[in-house]
Amino acid sequence: MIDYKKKLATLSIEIKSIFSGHPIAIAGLIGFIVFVLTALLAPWIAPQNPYDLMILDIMDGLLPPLSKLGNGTTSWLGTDALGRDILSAVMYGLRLSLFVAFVAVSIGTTIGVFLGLLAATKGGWVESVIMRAVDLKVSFPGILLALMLLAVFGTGVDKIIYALIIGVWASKARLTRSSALSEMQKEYIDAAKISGIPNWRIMLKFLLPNSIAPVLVMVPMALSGAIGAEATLSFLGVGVPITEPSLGLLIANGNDYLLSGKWWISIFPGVVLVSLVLCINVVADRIREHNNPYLKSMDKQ
Amino acid sequence: MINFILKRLWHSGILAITMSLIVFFGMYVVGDPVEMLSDDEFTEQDKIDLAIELGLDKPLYEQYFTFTGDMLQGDFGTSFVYNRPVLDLIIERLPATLEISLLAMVIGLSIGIPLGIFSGIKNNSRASKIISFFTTVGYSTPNFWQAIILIMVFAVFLQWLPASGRGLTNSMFGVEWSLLSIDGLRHMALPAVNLAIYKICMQQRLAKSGTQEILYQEYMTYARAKGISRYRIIRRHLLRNILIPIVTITGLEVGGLIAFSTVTESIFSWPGIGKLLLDSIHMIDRPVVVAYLILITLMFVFINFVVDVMYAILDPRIRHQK
Amino acid sequence: MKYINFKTACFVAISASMMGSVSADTLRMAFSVAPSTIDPFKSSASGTASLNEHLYEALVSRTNDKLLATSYGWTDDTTLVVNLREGVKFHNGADFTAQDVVYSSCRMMYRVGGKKNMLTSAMGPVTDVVAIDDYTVAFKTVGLYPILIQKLKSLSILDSGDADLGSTLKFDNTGDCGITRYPTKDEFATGKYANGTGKYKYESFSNTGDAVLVRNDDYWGNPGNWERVEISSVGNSGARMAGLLAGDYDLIENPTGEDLLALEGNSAYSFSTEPSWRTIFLVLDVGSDVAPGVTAADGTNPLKDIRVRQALSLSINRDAIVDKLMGGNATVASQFAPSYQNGADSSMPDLAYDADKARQLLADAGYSDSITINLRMPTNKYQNGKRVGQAIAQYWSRIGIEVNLVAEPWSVFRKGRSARELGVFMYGWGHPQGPAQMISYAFGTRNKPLNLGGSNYSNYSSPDFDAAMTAWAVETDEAKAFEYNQAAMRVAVEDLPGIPLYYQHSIWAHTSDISVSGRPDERTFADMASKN
Amino acid sequence: MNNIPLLKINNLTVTYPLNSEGSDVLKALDNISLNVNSGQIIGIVGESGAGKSTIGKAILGLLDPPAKIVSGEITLTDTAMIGLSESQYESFRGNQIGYIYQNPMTALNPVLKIGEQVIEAILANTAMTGKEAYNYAIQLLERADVSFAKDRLQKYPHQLSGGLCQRIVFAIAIAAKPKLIIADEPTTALDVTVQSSVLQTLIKLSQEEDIAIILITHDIGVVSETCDYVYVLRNGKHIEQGETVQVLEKPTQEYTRSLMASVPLIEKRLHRFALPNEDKMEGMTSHLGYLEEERKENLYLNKTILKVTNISKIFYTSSTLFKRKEAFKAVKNVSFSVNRGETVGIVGESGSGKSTIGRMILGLEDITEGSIIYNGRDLKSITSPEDRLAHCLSIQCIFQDPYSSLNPRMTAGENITYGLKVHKLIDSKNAKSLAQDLMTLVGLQRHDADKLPHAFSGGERQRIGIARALGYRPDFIFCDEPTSALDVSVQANLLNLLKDLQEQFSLTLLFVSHDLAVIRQMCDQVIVMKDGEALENGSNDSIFEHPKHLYTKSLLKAMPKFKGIAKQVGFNDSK
Repeated sequence: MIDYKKKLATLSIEIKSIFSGHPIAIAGLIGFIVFVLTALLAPWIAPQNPYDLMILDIMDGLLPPLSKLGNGTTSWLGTDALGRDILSAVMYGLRLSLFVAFVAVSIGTTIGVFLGLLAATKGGWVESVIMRAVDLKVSFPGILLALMLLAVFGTGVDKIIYALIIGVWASKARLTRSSALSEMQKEYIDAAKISGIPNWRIMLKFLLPNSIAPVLVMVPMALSGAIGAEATLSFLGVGVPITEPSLGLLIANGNDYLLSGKWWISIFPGVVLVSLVLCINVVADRIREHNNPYLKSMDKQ
Repeated sequence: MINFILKRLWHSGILAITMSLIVFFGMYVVGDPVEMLSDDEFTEQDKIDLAIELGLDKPLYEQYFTFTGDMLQGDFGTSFVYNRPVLDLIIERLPATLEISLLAMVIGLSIGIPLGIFSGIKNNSRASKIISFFTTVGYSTPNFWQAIILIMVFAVFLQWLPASGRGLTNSMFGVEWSLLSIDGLRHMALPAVNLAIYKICMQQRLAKSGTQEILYQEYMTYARAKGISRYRIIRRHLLRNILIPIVTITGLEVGGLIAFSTVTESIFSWPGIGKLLLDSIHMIDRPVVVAYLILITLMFVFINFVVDVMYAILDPRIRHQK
Repeated sequence: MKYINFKTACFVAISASMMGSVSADTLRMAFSVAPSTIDPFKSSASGTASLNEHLYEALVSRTNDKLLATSYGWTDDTTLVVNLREGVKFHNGADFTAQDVVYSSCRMMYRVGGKKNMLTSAMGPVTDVVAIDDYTVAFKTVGLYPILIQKLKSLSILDSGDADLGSTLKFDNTGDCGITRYPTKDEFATGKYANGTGKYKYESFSNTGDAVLVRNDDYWGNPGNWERVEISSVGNSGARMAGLLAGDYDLIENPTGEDLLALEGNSAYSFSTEPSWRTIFLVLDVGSDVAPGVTAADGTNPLKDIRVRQALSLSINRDAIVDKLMGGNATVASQFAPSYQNGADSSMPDLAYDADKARQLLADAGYSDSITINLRMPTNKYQNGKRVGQAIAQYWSRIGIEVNLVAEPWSVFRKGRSARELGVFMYGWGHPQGPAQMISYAFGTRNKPLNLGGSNYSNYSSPDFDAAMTAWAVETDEAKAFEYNQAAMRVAVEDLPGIPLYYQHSIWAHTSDISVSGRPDERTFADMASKN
Repeated sequence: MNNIPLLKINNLTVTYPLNSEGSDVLKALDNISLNVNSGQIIGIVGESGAGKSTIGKAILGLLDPPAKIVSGEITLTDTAMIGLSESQYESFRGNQIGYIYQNPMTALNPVLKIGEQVIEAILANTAMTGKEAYNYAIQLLERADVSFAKDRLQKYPHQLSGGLCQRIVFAIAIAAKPKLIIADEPTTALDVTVQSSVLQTLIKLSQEEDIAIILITHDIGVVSETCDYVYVLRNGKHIEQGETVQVLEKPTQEYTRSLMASVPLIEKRLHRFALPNEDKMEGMTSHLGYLEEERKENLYLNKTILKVTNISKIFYTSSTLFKRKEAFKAVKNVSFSVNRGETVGIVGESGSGKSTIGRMILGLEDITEGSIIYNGRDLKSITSPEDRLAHCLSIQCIFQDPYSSLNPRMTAGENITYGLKVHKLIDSKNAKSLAQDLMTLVGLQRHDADKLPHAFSGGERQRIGIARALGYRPDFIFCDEPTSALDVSVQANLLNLLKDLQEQFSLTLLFVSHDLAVIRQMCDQVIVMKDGEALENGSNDSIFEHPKHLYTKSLLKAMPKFKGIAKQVGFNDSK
């Protein structure tokens, strides 16, 4: 318990040291937190459930912002063709986009870290196989691969998560491996080895905690990348199902109407998408900068 | 050297085979080309005939070996949809992709790198912060959203530039290029800019972090301590070193360009290989998809090789490894 | 506020004068599907067919106009005699004669590298094609084959002079015909043999789907409206529209309904619609004991119950879909083929919308709130398809059916369909050869010799329907054939093996200085457009 | 020395902010004053963190932000050097003041040819042009004792040795005949054998041109050999100054005295370093009994604990684009034996293969050829897990780099006892108190066991490493340059500790070092290695007093000497 508290305190100090004096990064962090909260609370704060076909009425379709719906409520950001309230759709879309990205990045990172550690510690053919697979993946642009996979396996939230995981794991595995390899050069690993500590313990207790930092630093970047990729795939129509639109699919829907002056259908989700990715990237940049050895060494002297 | 090339070839061979296997069998799972090519009024016999015609009646592994066997002899097969040799299709469309990719690359490099070096050197200046903010925005904006905005603003709203198609092409070396006519360039402008925005932002960020990394190297301080002028330090000591990471990344980013050109090409209806790929995926035109991916794999292998060579040319430490 | 200004500004900008000025006698068209070849025998896909129709002509047009034929008729059960138009010249100056019809029939049967052509199967029952004299040709069939003249609408006539005919030209089923050399595929691709009798002549074509054509001044009838026709292919509808607005094209195919709203307030552009032969309908698996993706509390296939099918139909407000989602560019369907198509029963009553009654019917059938349906549909295939799918899902939800809408790429969808994994799906189908053709494939009990039921994914089987269709299949008298056809249609609408939704309209958007009269077969032909 | 000093520093204070607001600062230099007369060589001595390098950078305006001069004056002849613009500084740098970095390999730009780097400095700081500058560059290199000067101009830095590169840096420094050269640890990064000759070159050049030198170094030996006047700094503060002999022989300050006592001598082997106020360890608890008891059983089983016979090690480098796979023989046919309770030293420069031998003994590297017999058993024959474990526990290692030898994510205590817990040699309950005892044993506080490694200094970390090794009750400890990363005073303490522990637990030590003086102080028997070969093997005295091999002689000759100091400080006893 005490330990937990202490860790929390260290974490808050760390966060403070990362962000203090960087107003843009702070704004990004706040923005990101607001987006996450909105996404989490969407079922309670959204004016309607845009996935519930029962309450959608095509008679409410294509209303501009601030219109009154058939049931007497106001649609602040207008509706799409099916009478879906854009504000609610954006909230739920945000929820879906974040969910997909979070899940994909955490699973992909876990897999990548595990494989990277395995490659670094096992060496030999295990390493060859893993690293060739990484090469295979890295030499191929993720978006192309995801496109192929989604074309093969069809669309759906689960499918797009798989496709994104495949986009995420390889770079993490490569990073973990190189970080673990450089960690393995260090003497504490030798110390563990000569003390007869089993390899799996060395991997989990020595290598993992020490080589994961550079991977964790990349996680926010991976997150924004995954959000962008999901949006792109959904925009191309191979992402999430049409009844549960993510931000990308909302933009795609609205794109059809853009020329007819019904700008609100795609502009709002677009603005939210760009702001979300921007917030994450600003934070990610700051974290990376903070962890940059060159800038850091200067900080410390 | 020869060993190295052989090893590279061996690796890329494995890469290409794995890729072709995944795609070949993957595409088999997706859908049935016969279904895609048959009308509703096709009889069962028609479908069987069509399958025989396309060579799809044989066991899948046999199809695979036939396909790869032919491919090794330079025959990438015939498109189910276009009924023409796949290689012809790809080669005909490759220039379109190449020209926007290259244009985007040139724009990206010529704007991104100077901006990046500038903001790396003047890291704390207001201008640098503004530049960095804009590139962060630019690279946080998904490609397709940029495309939408570009079309809305420049094609529809201002009517300055066409939003789709390739425009007038002129022939050079027996290949049609849009680059060679004003009309063609006008058509290229939006898709190329669409691709380039990301490049600019990416290159700016890379050049910036590269610059900063090099700025903190001891030899930079030492160069100052020697009394060398600031201008010369940037021109010789900084630029020469910064080229190394930039060339590497640029080489690898060519892949990203080709990949994103699928998105850009489909939005701008640019008739390049990216669009061909998307269409072919939708139409289960397996020979085209497989051939595309194998060619792209080979291209990446080649690019990687070129990057390695460039790396050595730029970095004498690698060249002289003993 | 900013965006509202943007919108107004948008209209202003659109109203502004066009940028590029192009010769007034050139028509620039953007197709939605790229033509893949200029060999007219290879593909009936809309882009390819549209392009090739400019270059080549058949004996009779799809809208039953006489082109290279002046008259035709069955002289006995197995002989179709066609009188040909005289004084017609190919683009290369050669005269058109009966020999060209025989040659074209041969080439249709000739399989280059084993590959079939469009009519290889359809002309299977043809045993011989004989040039009786220079301007009369007879088709001999193996048995009764009344539909042959419909099939021949796809037989583009090529110049026999482009091949080496050998000593005697004699039709046979392999296309060998004694011909020593056909133009090869690659030769065709160069455009050298793009030599038809059509209103426009070949100038260039690339497989990216761009083509340039010029007027055939020696055309036998009224010459083409345009001196020069430039065809581009733009798959993305937004890009097509943007291209029109940017002045790149004069005429575009298939703008989305939404885009039309943008044009409505703008005098520089307008659009033309034409009811097409395509009916959008839902296919219901009414025959299987368990329909894939359809579940009911009792484990049976609820779609077997006519009351459930009626409820599904009654719950849908077709007027709302047509008005709200299709922007009025569709016609509410009362049957499985457009009421306005030649041969259809135009007096078929409308299908009712009555959600209460639908709920009641479900209750009567014992399926209140207990049915789950996976509604499958292809993406990017039909105008507004995804939105219509969601609207159907909305309507069915309201009568207590749980709907999962599954929209998949066309390829995945087609594969699922052919594996019969789709219990309920949305489909669009139209047949240029008349309403009977489509329902014969879609709802007939499988009958190979008569070619019925080939696409019967409803697993529907009705003796009454089959009786009417069997009679239709061998009826050479047109009026009688129509009657059989209408009888079958009435059975189908009664039994609802599917649910008709609406008839799609084809739309062309274009600049205001041309006027367009569209075609119901969804093809685009330069002469649809004329200068004001 | 009454004339106007060439360089005058008055009350210079430089700070680094410790947090982003800048409210908390580290004073890298605290009120430092210093004079340099023309032609004089002054030394600035201090251990790490003393602020020595900061002085050099402050003079040239090369302090990296956020370091900041907060007060003080720097005057070169009559120019105030603080607050100049970058272009004003440029006119002084190279021209009036030359600068020499510690590591020439990182100071020279790796992707530019030597010639360009020399010539650009000539062009920037003299009126010469083109061909003239080129010829002058050759001349400069020759003067800096660079052979084949013309060819070397065409080379890249990585193609030359460190010593040559440093000579090139000297050449650049004197190019414009500056009045002052600031040399920041100019020989530290170089191999022992070349250090003194490189330094000689620097002195020679400065004397030829009458250039004053500020020599910044941690090496008392270097100071004693070269400097006229010396300043001693500690943690940014001025400690002592004076004529070199004065300061080194009669230090007035406590710190200076202990610093002098810490310098290992090459001339004579002492029992311990006579450090003025060394802590004596006290307060052992019962758990340490465990350490002593068990080991007594198999003590003195046989005299020779380790016998190494003709071992070789071949490494293979992986191939790259411009290089094929190559075999590299790191150890060639080395034999020696170690007796129980003895300390055997292996001395050699970097790349001599000395650590590789240790790694083979530890089982971290495979043995390519030859045999290692430990405690009567051939290492190759140890295959069963139990035997391996026993072997593991019997041979331990103290590593070179204190910053990487502890798991940064475990507390000091966990680092010490983790392996013991894994092998169930101790239960979790007792682990903590054992860790605390071991901490005390190595001279740390009991409660420090709960801290993470980053809370400790380098010397403390090495102590934790020793504690970890002791926990396994080893008979034999391989010490892989255990003090090379440490400051000299810390080194002395640590070496004393090692000697004490060896006595207390009858340990056998294999001690690897590049530092002859350390070897001299620590070892009973010495092996001299070069390029993988054992050149000479003998007792401490025979090697140091009667070296046979030429290489050993050159090594000894290169060592800086300051005999007199030892006498003055008066080490009280010898073995």
